[in-house]
Amino acid sequence: MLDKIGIAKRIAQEVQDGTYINLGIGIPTLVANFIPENINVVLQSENGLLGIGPFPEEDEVDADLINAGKQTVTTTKGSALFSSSQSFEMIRGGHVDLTILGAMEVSENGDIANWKIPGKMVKGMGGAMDLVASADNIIVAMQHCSRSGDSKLLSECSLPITGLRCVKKIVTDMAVLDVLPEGGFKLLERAPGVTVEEIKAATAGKLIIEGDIPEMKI
Amino acid sequence: MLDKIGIAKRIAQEVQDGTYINLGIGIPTLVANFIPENINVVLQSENGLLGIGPFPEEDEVDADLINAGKQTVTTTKGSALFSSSQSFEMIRGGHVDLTILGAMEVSENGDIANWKIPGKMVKGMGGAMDLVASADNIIVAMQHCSRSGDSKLLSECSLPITGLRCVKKIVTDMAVLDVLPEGGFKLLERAPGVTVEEIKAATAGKLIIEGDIPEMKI
Amino acid sequence: MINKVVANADEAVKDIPNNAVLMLGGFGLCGIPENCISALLKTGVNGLTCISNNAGVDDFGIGLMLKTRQVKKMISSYVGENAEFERQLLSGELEVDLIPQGTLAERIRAGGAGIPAFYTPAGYGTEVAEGKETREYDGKMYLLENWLKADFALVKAWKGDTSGNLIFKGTARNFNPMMAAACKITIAEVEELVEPGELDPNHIHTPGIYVQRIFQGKDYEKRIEQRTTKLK
Amino acid sequence: MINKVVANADEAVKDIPNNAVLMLGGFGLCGIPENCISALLKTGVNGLTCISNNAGVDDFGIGLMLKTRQVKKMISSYVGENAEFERQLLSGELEVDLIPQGTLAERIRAGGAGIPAFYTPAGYGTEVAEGKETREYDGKMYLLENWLKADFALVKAWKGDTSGNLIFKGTARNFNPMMAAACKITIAEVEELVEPGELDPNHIHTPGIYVQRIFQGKDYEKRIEQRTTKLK
Repeated sequence: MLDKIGIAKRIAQEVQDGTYINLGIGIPTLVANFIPENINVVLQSENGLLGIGPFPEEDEVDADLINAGKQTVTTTKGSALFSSSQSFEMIRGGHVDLTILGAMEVSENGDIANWKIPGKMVKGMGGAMDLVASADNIIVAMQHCSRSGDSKLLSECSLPITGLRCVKKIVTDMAVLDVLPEGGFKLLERAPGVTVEEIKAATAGKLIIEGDIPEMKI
Repeated sequence: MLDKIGIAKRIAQEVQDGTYINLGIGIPTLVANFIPENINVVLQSENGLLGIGPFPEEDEVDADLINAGKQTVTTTKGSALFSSSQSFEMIRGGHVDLTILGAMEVSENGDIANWKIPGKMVKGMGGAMDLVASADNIIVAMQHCSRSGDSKLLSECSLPITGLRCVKKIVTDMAVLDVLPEGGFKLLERAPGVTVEEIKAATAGKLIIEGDIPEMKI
Repeated sequence: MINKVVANADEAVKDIPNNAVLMLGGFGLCGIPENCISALLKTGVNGLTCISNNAGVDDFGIGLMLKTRQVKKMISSYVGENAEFERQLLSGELEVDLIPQGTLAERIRAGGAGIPAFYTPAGYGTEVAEGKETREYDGKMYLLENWLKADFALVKAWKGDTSGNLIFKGTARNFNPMMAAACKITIAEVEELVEPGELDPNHIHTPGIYVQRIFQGKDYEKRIEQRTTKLK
Repeated sequence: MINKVVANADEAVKDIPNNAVLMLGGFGLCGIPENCISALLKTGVNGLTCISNNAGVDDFGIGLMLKTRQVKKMISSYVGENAEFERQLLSGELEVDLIPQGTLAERIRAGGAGIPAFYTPAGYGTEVAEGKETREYDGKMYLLENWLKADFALVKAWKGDTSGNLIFKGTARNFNPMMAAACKITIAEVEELVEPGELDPNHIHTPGIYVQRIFQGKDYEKRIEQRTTKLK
């Protein structure tokens, strides 16, 4: 089983050179720390920044420079600042190559639910619906099962949907899986120490297993 | 009868303090020269400038700074530059208080035709359709009659329309007229030396004359 | 140039009436009109509809106006930082419209740009799409969304000139420029108010045509929600 | 940062194929991609559809490509400066779509922004509206217009950095930023190419994400159509 750092490290391997990436709050934000030095990417922040740099030194903190998680950040060389409408022009227009975000549930046809639990507090969808409706390549970072042990990879989402048929790949604490265009979670890799049987037991939606499933290399 | 300068001078009297104005090519551009010193206005250029200044000195000419008529211009203090889409956001959003433009024909319900003569060369409408569809206050500057002597103030436009029911006021070489919301050209002023009878004869559309019609003060 | 200067925040907001619809700039607490919010707390105006990406925190930003019950309705994209907000929402004291962030930004932009409606993919197939027209373009489904406009915009800029031109700083720009364009009366508070000609026309983010009142703000706290620094 | 630099205009445009759809920045001759146009004259590519506010003059700008018969179709708002254009149009050699300037700008902006269609008032009741859906909002009539996208954008900026960030100068900005966003491959030519970090992030007009290739242009003529100076 991977911890959050492990999931972030594994997702970092998916990142391709020369791409623009939007990282969601939580595990996705951690991915930035594990992108290899020889891979050049630019991180987009939905609140109006292209080229997110590392967190600032104590004496560099600027209240006017935050990321989508409201954390203080810095800018990289060659960054650009813009308004929220321009930021979502960029997102909606398909200019961001890869979106990495968390989820509460993913269905076997790629639907994602990550914004609302009816009856509990509703915080709002923020930019999530725009991101999932717009990106061509979406990777979900999440735990395979909820805290109560229920699978989060389902045949259909039970929670209110954020977007339809949009998730392409899922990296969990147990496995890496592709969501196939025709439906179904195709198992690609196992987390260290996790068996295919355990993944089967933890996946409620249609799981597709072909041949030998290798263990992740982190 | 007024010459072009006279028409421009008379229109300049319509300009109110603290307003933003878009001036079309031709006579409207001349209006800028006759706005009184104590009237503060800002001129908008559809190609991306708010705050058009006077024409440049010989040594100030900048190929990167032109107006909508492609003439070299300067900027005033407090000007702002922007893209064409931002310029038409401004125009379409109704932020420009007054639009002054030329016309080939105006109908008694305020339709305007000024972009195309079928069978002759078609140059395109440029920004005219956006301007007339968007502005709340449109003043037309034109000759009362065409070169062949035909009235340009008609019951219906014969040329292809640029916009419907949009012209509020017309200043010609012969007269100042309001276009009434219920239809009709209401005669407000006569040009120096022009009689009401002459204006009647030169106006093909419905002309409304109430009481004594004063002569323009230029 | 046209002079738009008013003395201070109190002067700028004094005619905002009960039940007005306001837009307030900011993302989280970044780029919010702190001075105008303080002034509204003093006028005691109520029944407000506030359009703002977030609703502040319990003791700062719009959260302060929630505490004083001046807000009847919030139109936002994310409101998760505020316990008083949650209490009022669950008790039915506060109405809330939640809108995808990009749709909110674009609807406001459309309001200023004279575009009454546009198609966007965000929210298709979700409860956001309920009751909305949908249409397919190039094999993808889109929703028809309408413009958003309001009576007053309260925006915060870094620098401004007396004719209303504004320059924002960093990510404090966010919703401020679109809101400035989408309201009948736009009130801009700036950290530094200068004379026309001092700002480079090529660097203006919001041209003065969109601003009706401007004043030099004071005592900016610029509170940080998630102060995060480099790990040692 | 990602390096987008190509050696020169020839390198930048060499894969533009016959019958490609291009967008070319500029208003009149102001802010046009002079170097790229020269390079296209050399490649001899033909059957092009050119989306550009104007069509140049007889011996400069897109007018040069009309002379060599490389253009099959123009999509523009105003084309009145060009006798060769008129000849080809009247003889049926050239197709032309004329679009209101604000609608052209907004359709291109929509292409880059993922908005497949929007309502605009421009052209309602005119021949521009023929065959288009109309709808009333707040008592005013609007047309539904679709986005415009293209294969290649050729844009001209003042300064740019190697990662593709652009700053325009004066009114040479015009259509360039929207076109940069609306095309699969955007080629930017700049008067001054600098390293990332040399341009202030707060002054960038076109973020690098929209630019796929950039090069330092040369020998800019910047011809003036109406050289107008103060009356003595």
